[in-house]
Amino acid sequence: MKDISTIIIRLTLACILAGVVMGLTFIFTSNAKKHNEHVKEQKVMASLLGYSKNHPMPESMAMHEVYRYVITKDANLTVGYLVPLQEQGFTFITIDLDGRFLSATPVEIQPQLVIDENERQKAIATRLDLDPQFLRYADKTIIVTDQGRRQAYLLTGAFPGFKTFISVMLALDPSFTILGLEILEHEEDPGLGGEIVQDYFKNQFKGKPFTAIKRLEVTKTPLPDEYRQALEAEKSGISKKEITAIQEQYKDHDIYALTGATISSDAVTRGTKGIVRKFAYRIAILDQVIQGQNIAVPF
Amino acid sequence: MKKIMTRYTLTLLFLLVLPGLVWAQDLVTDKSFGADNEIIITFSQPVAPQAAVDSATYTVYEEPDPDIRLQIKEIILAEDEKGVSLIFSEPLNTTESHVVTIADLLPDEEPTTIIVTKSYLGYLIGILLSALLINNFVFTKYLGLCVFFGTSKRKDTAKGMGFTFTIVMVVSAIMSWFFYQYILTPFDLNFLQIVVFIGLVSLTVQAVDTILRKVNPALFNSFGVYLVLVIANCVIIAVPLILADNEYNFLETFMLSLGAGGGFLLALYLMSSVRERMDLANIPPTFKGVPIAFIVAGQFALAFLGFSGLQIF
Amino acid sequence: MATDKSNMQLVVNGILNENPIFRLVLSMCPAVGISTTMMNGLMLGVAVLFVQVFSSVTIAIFKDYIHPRIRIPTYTLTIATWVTVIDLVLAAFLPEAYAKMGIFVKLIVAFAIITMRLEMFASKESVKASLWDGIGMGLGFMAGMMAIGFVRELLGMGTLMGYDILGFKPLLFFILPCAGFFVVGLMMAFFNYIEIAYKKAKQA
Amino acid sequence: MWTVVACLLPPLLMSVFIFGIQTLIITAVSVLSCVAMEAISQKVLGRRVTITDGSAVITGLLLAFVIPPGVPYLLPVLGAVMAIYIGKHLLGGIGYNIFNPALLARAFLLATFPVAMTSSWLPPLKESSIFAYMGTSIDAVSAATPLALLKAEGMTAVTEAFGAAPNIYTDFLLGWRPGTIGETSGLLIILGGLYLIYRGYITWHIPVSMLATIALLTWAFGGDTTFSGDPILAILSGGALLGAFFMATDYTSSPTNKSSQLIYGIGIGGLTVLIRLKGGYPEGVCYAILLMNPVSSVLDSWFKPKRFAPPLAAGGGK
Amino acid sequence: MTSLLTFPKGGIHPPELKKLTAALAIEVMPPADELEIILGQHIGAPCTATVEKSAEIQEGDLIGEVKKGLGVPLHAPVAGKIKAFGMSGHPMRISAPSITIQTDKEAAARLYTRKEWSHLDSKALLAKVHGAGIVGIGGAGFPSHVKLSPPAHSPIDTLILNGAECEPYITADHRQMVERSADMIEGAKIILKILGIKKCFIGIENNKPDAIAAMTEAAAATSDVAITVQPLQVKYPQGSEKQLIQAITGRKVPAAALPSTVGVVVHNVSTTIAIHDAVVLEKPLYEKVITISGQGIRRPANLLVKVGTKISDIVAYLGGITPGVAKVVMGGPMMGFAVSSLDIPVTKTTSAVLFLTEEEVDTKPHSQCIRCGWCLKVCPMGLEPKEIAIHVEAGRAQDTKQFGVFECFECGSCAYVCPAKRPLVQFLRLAKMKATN
Repeated sequence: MKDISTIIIRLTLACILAGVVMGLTFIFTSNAKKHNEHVKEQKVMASLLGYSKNHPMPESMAMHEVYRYVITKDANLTVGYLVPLQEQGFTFITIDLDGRFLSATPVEIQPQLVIDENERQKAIATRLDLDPQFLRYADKTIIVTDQGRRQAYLLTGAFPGFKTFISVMLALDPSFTILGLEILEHEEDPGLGGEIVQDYFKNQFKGKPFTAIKRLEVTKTPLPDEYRQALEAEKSGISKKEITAIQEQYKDHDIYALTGATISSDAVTRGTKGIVRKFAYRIAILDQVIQGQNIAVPF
Repeated sequence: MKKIMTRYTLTLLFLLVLPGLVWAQDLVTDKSFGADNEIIITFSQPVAPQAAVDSATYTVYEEPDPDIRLQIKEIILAEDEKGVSLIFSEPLNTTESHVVTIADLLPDEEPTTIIVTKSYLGYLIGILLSALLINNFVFTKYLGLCVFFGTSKRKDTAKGMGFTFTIVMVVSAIMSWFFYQYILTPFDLNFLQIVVFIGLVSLTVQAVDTILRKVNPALFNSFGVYLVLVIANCVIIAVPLILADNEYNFLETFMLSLGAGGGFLLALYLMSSVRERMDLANIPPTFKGVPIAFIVAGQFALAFLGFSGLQIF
Repeated sequence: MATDKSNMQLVVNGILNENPIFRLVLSMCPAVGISTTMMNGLMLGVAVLFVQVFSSVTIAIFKDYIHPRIRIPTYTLTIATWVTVIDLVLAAFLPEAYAKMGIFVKLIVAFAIITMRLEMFASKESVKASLWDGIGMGLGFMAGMMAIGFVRELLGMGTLMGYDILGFKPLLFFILPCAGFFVVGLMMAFFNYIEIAYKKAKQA
Repeated sequence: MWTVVACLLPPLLMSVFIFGIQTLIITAVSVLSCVAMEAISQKVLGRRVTITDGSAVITGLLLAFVIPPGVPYLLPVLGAVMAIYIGKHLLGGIGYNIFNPALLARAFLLATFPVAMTSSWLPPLKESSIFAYMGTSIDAVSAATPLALLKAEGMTAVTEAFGAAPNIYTDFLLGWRPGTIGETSGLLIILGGLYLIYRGYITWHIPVSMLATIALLTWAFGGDTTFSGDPILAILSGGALLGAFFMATDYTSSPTNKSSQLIYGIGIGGLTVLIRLKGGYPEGVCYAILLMNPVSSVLDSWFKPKRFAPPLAAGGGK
Repeated sequence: MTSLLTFPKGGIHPPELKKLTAALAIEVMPPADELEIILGQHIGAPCTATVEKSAEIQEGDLIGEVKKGLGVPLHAPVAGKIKAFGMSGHPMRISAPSITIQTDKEAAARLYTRKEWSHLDSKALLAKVHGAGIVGIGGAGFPSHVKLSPPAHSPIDTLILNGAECEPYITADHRQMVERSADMIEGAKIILKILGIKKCFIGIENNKPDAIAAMTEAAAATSDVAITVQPLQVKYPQGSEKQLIQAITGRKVPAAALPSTVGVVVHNVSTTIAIHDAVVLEKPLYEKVITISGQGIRRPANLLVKVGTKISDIVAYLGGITPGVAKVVMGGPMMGFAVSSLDIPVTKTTSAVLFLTEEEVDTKPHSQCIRCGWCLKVCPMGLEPKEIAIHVEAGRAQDTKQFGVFECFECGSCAYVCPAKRPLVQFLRLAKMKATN
């Protein structure tokens, strides 16, 4: 009997001790984790826009995040956007499925908390007087401005690849020409579909205008050597001017498939095409609403 | 809190599913994906041909993107006028559910909303087979290798070990799922994952041990020895961790753990029968024992590459 | 019973005589699963070293207070705690490396080697000896992982620790997951060969 | 063993006519490296060198038969290391390999050189000389195999490229289609296989059950709707025939009992169709056989030959 | 003619090679100068000599007997003098104790006269069979009187006479059936009387039409018992007891059991003649018909020789061996034993001595098992010779019991078909030895 009580006491003590250690670590690391993730994302974005450590983004540029939600209310679906305001704070714009403006509700949330999905959801739901579970977070778009003028859009998205999902980040200019494509996560076969991360494949999307994207297909003809050199500029070291010339030449051309990995190539092409087209459609509606309602946005 | 949640859920179900059910009986009897850009809808009665082939009758969108309508290229009416097949200009992404709203097809009817998805049963079986073969825990995920190499020397041992693993895996995965869904996630205690899951595994092992000893001593005698080995094994603890990462629901959890356990049993059994055969071979002395088992496991892994990219449903 | 080995001997013991991967054949999953680069080996090695050292020391400190009947649960709890700590830390500060290692950091909790060392060594020896033994075992694991990573990275990608060495990729096969089995098997055989040759030389 | 070699030579010669002289070079490299590897392995492991028994020659021939005709000559050499040393001699030499060495080597090559192994297909030389492909870049001429085409673009694309029935059947039977070196000339493979069955070297169980399963399942699930697939095309394309007669019947890696052979053949057929229709590869015969190889020892332990008469219960023993 | 019967599972068709001797009438070989009679010629304890050294003996005299257990007495094949007690070569046991007799060249062959036996009861008949030292001539040397007194709990209803003679080369039984068919039928009647049954089959492979004809004719003369000559399909090992019983009656003798379990007694045709001789002529068993054949002997023959005659004497009598001899086999080529010396005497169970040249035997080195499974297909007992051999090679002979190694009767079919030329019979014998301990 005495044995059991000692066991229980000691085990409880051990558990408490362990809990304290883990709890402290959690508190200590949780914010750092969020911060680091955000930094990592920002780094990818900057690189997509062509900036790096040596060539930092100018001070005048700013990034504005727009969060899209799908709201289910009384079996009616509406789309909501959380957009930053020019002065301070955010507003939540709801639009119906046909693109008609429904409402705009100011939402108060700390700018540093807005990156946290839970906090954001809670804040919006409180303002809308809605149960959070009817509010579904869809995606995030980052609008890059330079002195208030739109420079680029950064989009994330995922689509099914050959094996599992491929998640990507895209940079578009205001006319929806692709500025860059980055593969964030994938599980394609190494050496085959896995080659989608290589410059000579993903850079093919660079510079494709919206008109070309709309009817983008995959071709199985081999990649021409000069194009390949231009795509792998870092490796081949050819001059910027030549690259631009070659890129201009191929800008309306279909995507050259990876040898032996047509399915993966096709998946990325089709996925990218879908992301760009959906975005172009949505941003047009959002812009229309913002202008129509005279909402003061910083972009 | 919970009461409210339940009520809301029920309402939602009522609003979303019930009309579908009613309509499913009234107008639409069957719907499925056809070719890669096709949705096939079957009606309970002949419909007006004029309205049926009018693309304005249908609005179709992918479930996560309600604001983006899909372009219908062509509508083909079945010969008996009891079904249509909608041909889209783009191939459909069949991993997503597609919501189809049909309006003005019959006079004096409210618009009908149907959801076209791949068969859920197929999806469940897909999870099972995926864990069993395509993503076999041993040969393609490289988990549980210590036990795999340790207990694959004889077929009987392998069988006993495999069954014990499967039982413990299923039970502990289900318990972990409940813990994860109803305790860890709601209270933001996810950092306790590892401790909780390994505790649950130990608990399951202890429980299986006790129950088996009481209920079926004969079975206990043949399985009991393996139970001790189960606790410190990564393949067991990996299942709840994967579940937590992927947000599976209860049925999916069950299927995944069953598939993972079955896959482990399969791998163990095949390997043991091969190793029994290798026992008789003249293997170079430097390779005797574990090294050659690794080489053979590598050959198994090469063969299992054949399943890569397999999508059953 | 106290060990009569010096600190240095304890470390060497972990790296050579009782190398967790090649000699004790424990903790094989990461050795096959994520040993594609030396960096991965190093990272996971650091994590294991951390967990092993801290667990060994914890147990050695509290060994007199652990009731013999709840020995194993206590070990498990200790290991799980330290694994959680390193998991959270890595996830927060080295997100990229953490993503590569995937589930394997969490799976350190199920490494037989750690429990075994606690049972065989830390629960009997002094804090200091346990510390050195933990360092030895952790380094041994790290050395094993890095050795496998060395072979696979060099032959598979032509690089070492991310630096281009060969300038070309000899055989893609080696960075494929299934090659892990072959590389570990062949390396084990290689060490057996050395051992046999060494014994022969000693006898002669 | 040499009978099997003799049965493999006609498809090889046909392949020279279909794909050009480089198939002969690849085969020669493959056979030579397999034989050399056999000798080296046996020397290194201190065994009797038995290269004259023909088993290494068969492995070499089969290895060459399952790789595309346009691959670099280095591939069969590496394949030989995998097939002979790792796949066979480390496990105890002839008779102890678990997997079919040639197919193991193919799986290895496919993983190591995915691009070369999946895109070095050559269109058949209908009129040009057999030296036509020498020195040309493979990229410029490569063609898709019927199964790859079927998988990627559907049946219409196949008929477009290769003609409709019955012309497509005769063409495929004779071997005028892209494919691996040895798999295309179906007729010669069938004749060789039948000769082996006639001579009693192999039995009909594995080939027949395997091909029947492929035909049946393809017919049932291979088309757009149920029961609309083309079973004849399924057998004539890919490596189904070569696999059925020369790979799946490999003594060491297949079961010995008749009932287990039937199940084994059905298993291979089922997995082949599964991989072809749902899997990541257009062709599944190689992996299907590899996956069933370890099952053969399980099957053999389940289906023991029927003993003459069991001992009496009182006679002791189990 | 009834349809040809055979056993259903396994079996092979080796070349028969019986032409060398099939048409040669049995020839009596004159006694050699010196005979070596091995004391243990049957299953059971060997005989102990009942004669002193230098004792003078007559043909047919008792020279050895068994005090206890199984066993039958031994008789002098010739008149002469006991020269020595020593060791002789033995095909299976390397060497075995024996009695050497110096033949008295002057003595005339003993004459036997017919005696009436129909008044004797089963017990008296049995005593005569035992007294004459009769063992199963065709096979392992199982004492015949034991076979003829089956245990009470398994009633016998059928007698089968084994005239299959399925081994290649051997024609000794064949010639006896042709030349002594009437004696054989009478022997069969004696056995039927001992067993107290009326039904008898004589199984003869279909490649001996003259023997079938002669036996059918002789059997037709009997009326009180039903003796049927049953032609059998030519398939090795048709002459194996269990296979023969299955072919004729369809009954299966369980493993490790005697034919009496299924109500059958099987005797070799030559044993039947020996029983006839023992009862009708009261002549003990001391001489027998053996086939001397193969490309390696100058003059193949079916010889009636005295038990104890050394092979070297037979070779001398038949004009010597040819230079190409590679192997000398006692018994048939499938189940017989190769001998390394010609100084081995004939025993009661010797059926043939074969002198094989290199073209008749394959001397290539064997390779590892490739698991082709051919041996499984031909094994008449449904065993897995390859698995047993692989286990033996791996040094795990003691684990082979699970494969039923003791059911193997070493017919050699597996070794015959093995493409790797593996000495499977030797592996199986080794397995049996190791698995016993």
